[in-house]
Amino acid sequence: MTVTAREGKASGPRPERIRIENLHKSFGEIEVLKGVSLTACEGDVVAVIGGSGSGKSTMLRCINFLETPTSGKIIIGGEEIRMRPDGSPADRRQIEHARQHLGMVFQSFNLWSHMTILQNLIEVPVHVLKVPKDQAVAIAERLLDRVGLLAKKDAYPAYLSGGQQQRAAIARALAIEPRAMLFDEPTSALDPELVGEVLSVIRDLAAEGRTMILVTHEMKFAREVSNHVMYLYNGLVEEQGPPEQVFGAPRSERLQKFLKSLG
Amino acid sequence: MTVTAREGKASGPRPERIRIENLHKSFGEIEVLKGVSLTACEGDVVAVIGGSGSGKSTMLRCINFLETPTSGKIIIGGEEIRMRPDGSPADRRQIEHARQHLGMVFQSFNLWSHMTILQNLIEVPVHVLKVPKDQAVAIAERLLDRVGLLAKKDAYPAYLSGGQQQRAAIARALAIEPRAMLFDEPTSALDPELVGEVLSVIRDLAAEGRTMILVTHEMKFAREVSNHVMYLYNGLVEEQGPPEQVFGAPRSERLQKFLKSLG
Amino acid sequence: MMPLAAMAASPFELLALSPPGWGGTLLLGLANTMVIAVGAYALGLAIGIMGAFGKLYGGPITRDLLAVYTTIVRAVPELVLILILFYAVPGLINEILIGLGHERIVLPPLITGIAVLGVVQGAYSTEVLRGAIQAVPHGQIEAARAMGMTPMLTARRITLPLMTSNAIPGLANLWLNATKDTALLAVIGFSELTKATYQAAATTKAFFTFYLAAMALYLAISLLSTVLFGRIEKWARRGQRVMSR
Amino acid sequence: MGAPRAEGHEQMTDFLKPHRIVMIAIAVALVLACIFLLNWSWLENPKYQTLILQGIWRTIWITIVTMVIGMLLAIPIGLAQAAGPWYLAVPARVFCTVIRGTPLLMQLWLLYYGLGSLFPSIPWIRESDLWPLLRQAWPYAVVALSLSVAGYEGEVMRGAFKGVPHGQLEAARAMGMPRFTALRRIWLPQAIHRVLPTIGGETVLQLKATPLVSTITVMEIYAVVGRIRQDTFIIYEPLLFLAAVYMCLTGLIVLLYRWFEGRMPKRVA
Amino acid sequence: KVGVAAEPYPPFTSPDASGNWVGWEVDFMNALCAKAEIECVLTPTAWDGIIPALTSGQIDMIMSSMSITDERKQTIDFTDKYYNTPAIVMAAKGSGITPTAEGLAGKIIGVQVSTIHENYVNKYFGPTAAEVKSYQTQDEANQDLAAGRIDAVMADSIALQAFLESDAGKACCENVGAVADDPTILGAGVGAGLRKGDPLLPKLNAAIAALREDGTYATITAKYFPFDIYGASN
Ligand SMILES: Nc1ncnc2c1ncn2[C@@H]1O[C@H](COP(=O)(O)OP(=O)(O)OP(=O)(O)O)[C@@H](O)[C@H]1O
Ligand SMILES: Nc1ncnc2c1ncn2[C@@H]1O[C@H](COP(=O)(O)OP(=O)(O)OP(=O)(O)O)[C@@H](O)[C@H]1O
Ligand SMILES: [Mg+2]
Ligand SMILES: [Mg+2]
Repeated sequence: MTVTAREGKASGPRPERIRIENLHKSFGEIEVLKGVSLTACEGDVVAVIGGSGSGKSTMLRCINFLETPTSGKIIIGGEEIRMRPDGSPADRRQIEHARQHLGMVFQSFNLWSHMTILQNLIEVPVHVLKVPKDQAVAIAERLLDRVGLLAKKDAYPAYLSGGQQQRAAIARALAIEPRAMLFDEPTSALDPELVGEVLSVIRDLAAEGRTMILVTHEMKFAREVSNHVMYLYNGLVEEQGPPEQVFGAPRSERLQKFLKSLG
Repeated sequence: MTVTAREGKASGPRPERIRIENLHKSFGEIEVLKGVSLTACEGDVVAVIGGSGSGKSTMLRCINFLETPTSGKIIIGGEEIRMRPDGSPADRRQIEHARQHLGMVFQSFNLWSHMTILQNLIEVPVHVLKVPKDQAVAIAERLLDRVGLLAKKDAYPAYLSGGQQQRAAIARALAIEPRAMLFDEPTSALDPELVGEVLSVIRDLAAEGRTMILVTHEMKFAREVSNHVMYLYNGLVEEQGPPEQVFGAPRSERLQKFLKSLG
Repeated sequence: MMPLAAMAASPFELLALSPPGWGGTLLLGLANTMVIAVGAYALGLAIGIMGAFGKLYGGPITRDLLAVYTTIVRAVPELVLILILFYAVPGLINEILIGLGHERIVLPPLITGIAVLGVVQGAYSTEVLRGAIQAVPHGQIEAARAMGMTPMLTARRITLPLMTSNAIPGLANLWLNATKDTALLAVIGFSELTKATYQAAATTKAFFTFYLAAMALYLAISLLSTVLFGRIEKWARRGQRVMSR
Repeated sequence: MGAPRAEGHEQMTDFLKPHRIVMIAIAVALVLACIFLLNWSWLENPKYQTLILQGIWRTIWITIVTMVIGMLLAIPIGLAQAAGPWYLAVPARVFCTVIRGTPLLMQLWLLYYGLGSLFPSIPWIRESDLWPLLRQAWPYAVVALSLSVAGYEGEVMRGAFKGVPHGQLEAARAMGMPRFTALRRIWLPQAIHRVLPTIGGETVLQLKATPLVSTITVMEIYAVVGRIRQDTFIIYEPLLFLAAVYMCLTGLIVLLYRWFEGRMPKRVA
Repeated sequence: KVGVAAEPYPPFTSPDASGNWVGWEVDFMNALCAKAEIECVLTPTAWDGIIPALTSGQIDMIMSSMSITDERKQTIDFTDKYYNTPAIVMAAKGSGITPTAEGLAGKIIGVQVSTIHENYVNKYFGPTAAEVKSYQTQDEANQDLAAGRIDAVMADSIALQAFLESDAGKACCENVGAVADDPTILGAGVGAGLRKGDPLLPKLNAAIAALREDGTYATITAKYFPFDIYGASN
């Protein structure tokens, strides 16, 4: 395990990529996030763990404004996203621009059902980022090959197995070559072999200096891949720190209980 | 861990619940299942493991005829499901009847989006099994409480977190009090704490004599919960046996490689 | 603005409810329109539901027959169908009856009209509903089947409610068409709203008065229906997430 | 209602199954009976032949032109209702309500005899280069029929836009797609996909709405046949001929939409 | 049962606000039926369905200002004519149009569809006119003439006279005279339609002649028109 490599990168000042400050989010009556803060710099891999319903997905979705935060600040690439009082982005351009450098893999994949896998991958590069089509196809095919889906490139998403859809969703996010990525349980439908593969993809990306925030339920995976772990409980950060500390010597009782289950 | 209990149950002749014989399934040109056989008796918990796209979901879906097998036999509760030459069930009544005793939890949950969680749970008991409504509600609420969702019973599925949806799907399958259950990655969206909870639910069900076939990517979970493990590779059973043997002393090279990844 | 509306009487006199005002005639026409429209729409919806399921899940013969039905009925102008069904078919029957030494029969125009328009509506409903059913996420239907629901029950409890939100706009269009297609029944001597309007206008030459009045009546029906269909759609969309912008 | 079949992999088996052959035989017999037992002599009249050809051509181009213009209008109207700010949504809604709520015949009539008869009394219009156009009937027909399509289809598109699953758009937004691109590439195609069967039906309806333009002197096929009927008092033959013409045109439309539909995935996840 | 077209054609047939049909043709029909000793029930029928209604037996006779033409005689039988009014041309005031081929050359002419007037215009003026526009009803043609979208209309003198006496008609248009007669097109007049081979035909012809004879015809006509509408007896 390449702990040293990651530790090495963790030291020294690196430019900040994603910062959220005191983020609150309510759905109607229910307050789902109650003040969450986080800073992720270039090359950082932040693992977000926590119980079901604790607000992990919501936090991730707030970062790129798929949910409008109730209050708090979001700073991407050093630039604060300007919000209206109701939390919606004040400048559509700004948020669109920010999103183009933020890959996202959804918990429910959300592949576009009217496009084949290949079309899903080249859609944003060709039509938003204006990459020439053949170049986009070449990149897409390389990515599909890497996640073992090249044979399925012309299939429609509804005809793929769960794991295949998840891999396609990861490849789609990678295809825009984002500076930072948000993963929502990227390995939930994958077998151990593929989890290992995703792990190595994420490590490569981190080594290239990309920033990643990933929500996961697989503690082993979180431990191996991240250099920072954040444990969310009921909309609040209960504990955070380097994985060695969080997994090895958890201080919070809740976290201890959380980690203990399933032996 | 209660290895003895399960081993104890494994001995002695128990009535057979689900048997598939030499199951083949093709989608157009692609043969996804190439002859799979399996027998599961009362109280058996069969874990199906295997790489993404190896045909696990397809096998599960063939068992209750959501996919029409290309060839092979399916025997449920000792009764062979009669098929037409094209694999579709010859007697709709028969397959409907069989399905009413086969709970299924889908990989993608498939909760009915126009019904609240509670309505999802009582739908089949009330309208198919003709359980009186208040009784069905009582059962459903007990189940929801058990999976920690009672507070969300009146929410629509689209407003739930991934893990909450998955738990609701499990509860929905349990609500029909099936004799046998098919789980397709029932813990993929769950945190370790909830995985532990699902584990205990499955153990209780097995102790009550129900049969379960579950597809999972979590080897630890498979090992703890099952008394029989089946490793599928590319549409064929590569190796199977009691979990101690499959996980502890795998013979097949592929399985060894599969289990080795991610440490 | 009204070159021909050389009105001897004011619009209010013309629209008075009792003769010599034509308001009563128009309202009677409106009532006739509603009776036919409701009947034809209900019949069409019943045909449409069966037709859509037949087209999607029926055997090859069912599907082919339904294809012939929807294609022919949708292809041929309603007026032609009505003329043929109302005159040619009874003509044939009568010829046979007379040949056998029976009396001529005369079909009741109301029932015949409703039946003919209903058959036409059914073809359109079939297509609207088919599209709506196809747009229902596959997994939710599978979930129903996996739990042993019969096809009838699945249709009633899962597919129909889920497709309703997709189908409502198309069905609303059909309903409005039904109210206006009743004008076709004028051919078989039915005095509904359009016909009554035309007669009033042509007799009095106050075209604008009557056409605007009729348009207002139609608009009133339509507004009421829109409110109603809006309610239904809102209900049908329960559970769907509303998009934040 | 039969048992639902597993969808998605039904192969296109031979077109000629036994029951199809029977159906075709019946159809052929019917057509032959019509051809030989009825009176078609009027078709040989060269005067009617040219009228018929002209009429068919008018019907076709009016249908196509108004359908295209109408759909182009319907998309923004549907979108404005589904997701627009109130100052766009409300006018769109009012437009749809009025168009759908009143008979096309009366709209056409008000446009041609109402608005159209105002123009000549305004001198500068009469003087302008537009006058020769405004004097004709077909521009009014095209405008009225296009607006009608826009009204009906605007409503259909609204439903379609709303029906596209939430996650599909979120994925587009999450990748920084500008709103218009997301609309053009994701939202619109999926919306169109859901309503193709409906729009196919509405196109046929539009085809059958074209007869109304005969009331403002545009002689399309329905008017031509009506004229033949009234000239000769032959009752059913011209009607059957008309039915056949519309059936052919509808057949073309159905084929066209089937081709569109065939290019889309059948199953939505 | 006697069918009249449900489209009003005043002053021959039109409904009043309480739905009773009135007009010259209605009065004439009542007189005719009385004379022929048959029982008549007036049944309004749409013009489009009036011939099928006759042939399928839902009505037995059509009295709806229906011109007798050779083409139509092949399908139904007609009684002798019971009225025939001259055809005139109406144009905008001061347009200088004359009811001749030269006078109408290069003009747009409006006619009601499927009338003898349409046939006449097509035969005599069509080749030199700019365009012949066919309207569903005469009212619409008149309105377009008033609006200036067409240059002239040709129609039955009675229908046009009514329009010329209205405010709108007075304001815009004038009668520019009758067209040259062509008995093969204009001459046959209006008759009642019957199913082919109906035995009633001779009885009705006799009754029409008798009504002319005994002055009933003149009495009815005087109620509606200041002149005789029977036309030349041929
Ligand atoms: N309806 C379909 N049409 C065509 N191919 C299909 C269809 N459904 C599944 N497949 C293909 O069949 C293979 C097996 O799919 P299946 O869903 O059984 O895999 P799985 O073992 O469950 O994988 P995972 O762990 O990723 O869920 C895959 O390659 C998939 O692409
Ligand atoms: N659109 C919404 N409207 C109302 N409540 C919502 C909505 N989305 C999420 N919630 C609620 O907010 C809470 C947090 O949801 P979130 O999806 O962030 O959980 P999570 O931590 O990702 O859980 P999981 O691990 O199960 O995915 C849940 O209780 C959920 O029911
Ligand atoms: Mg989540
Ligand atoms: Mg699977």
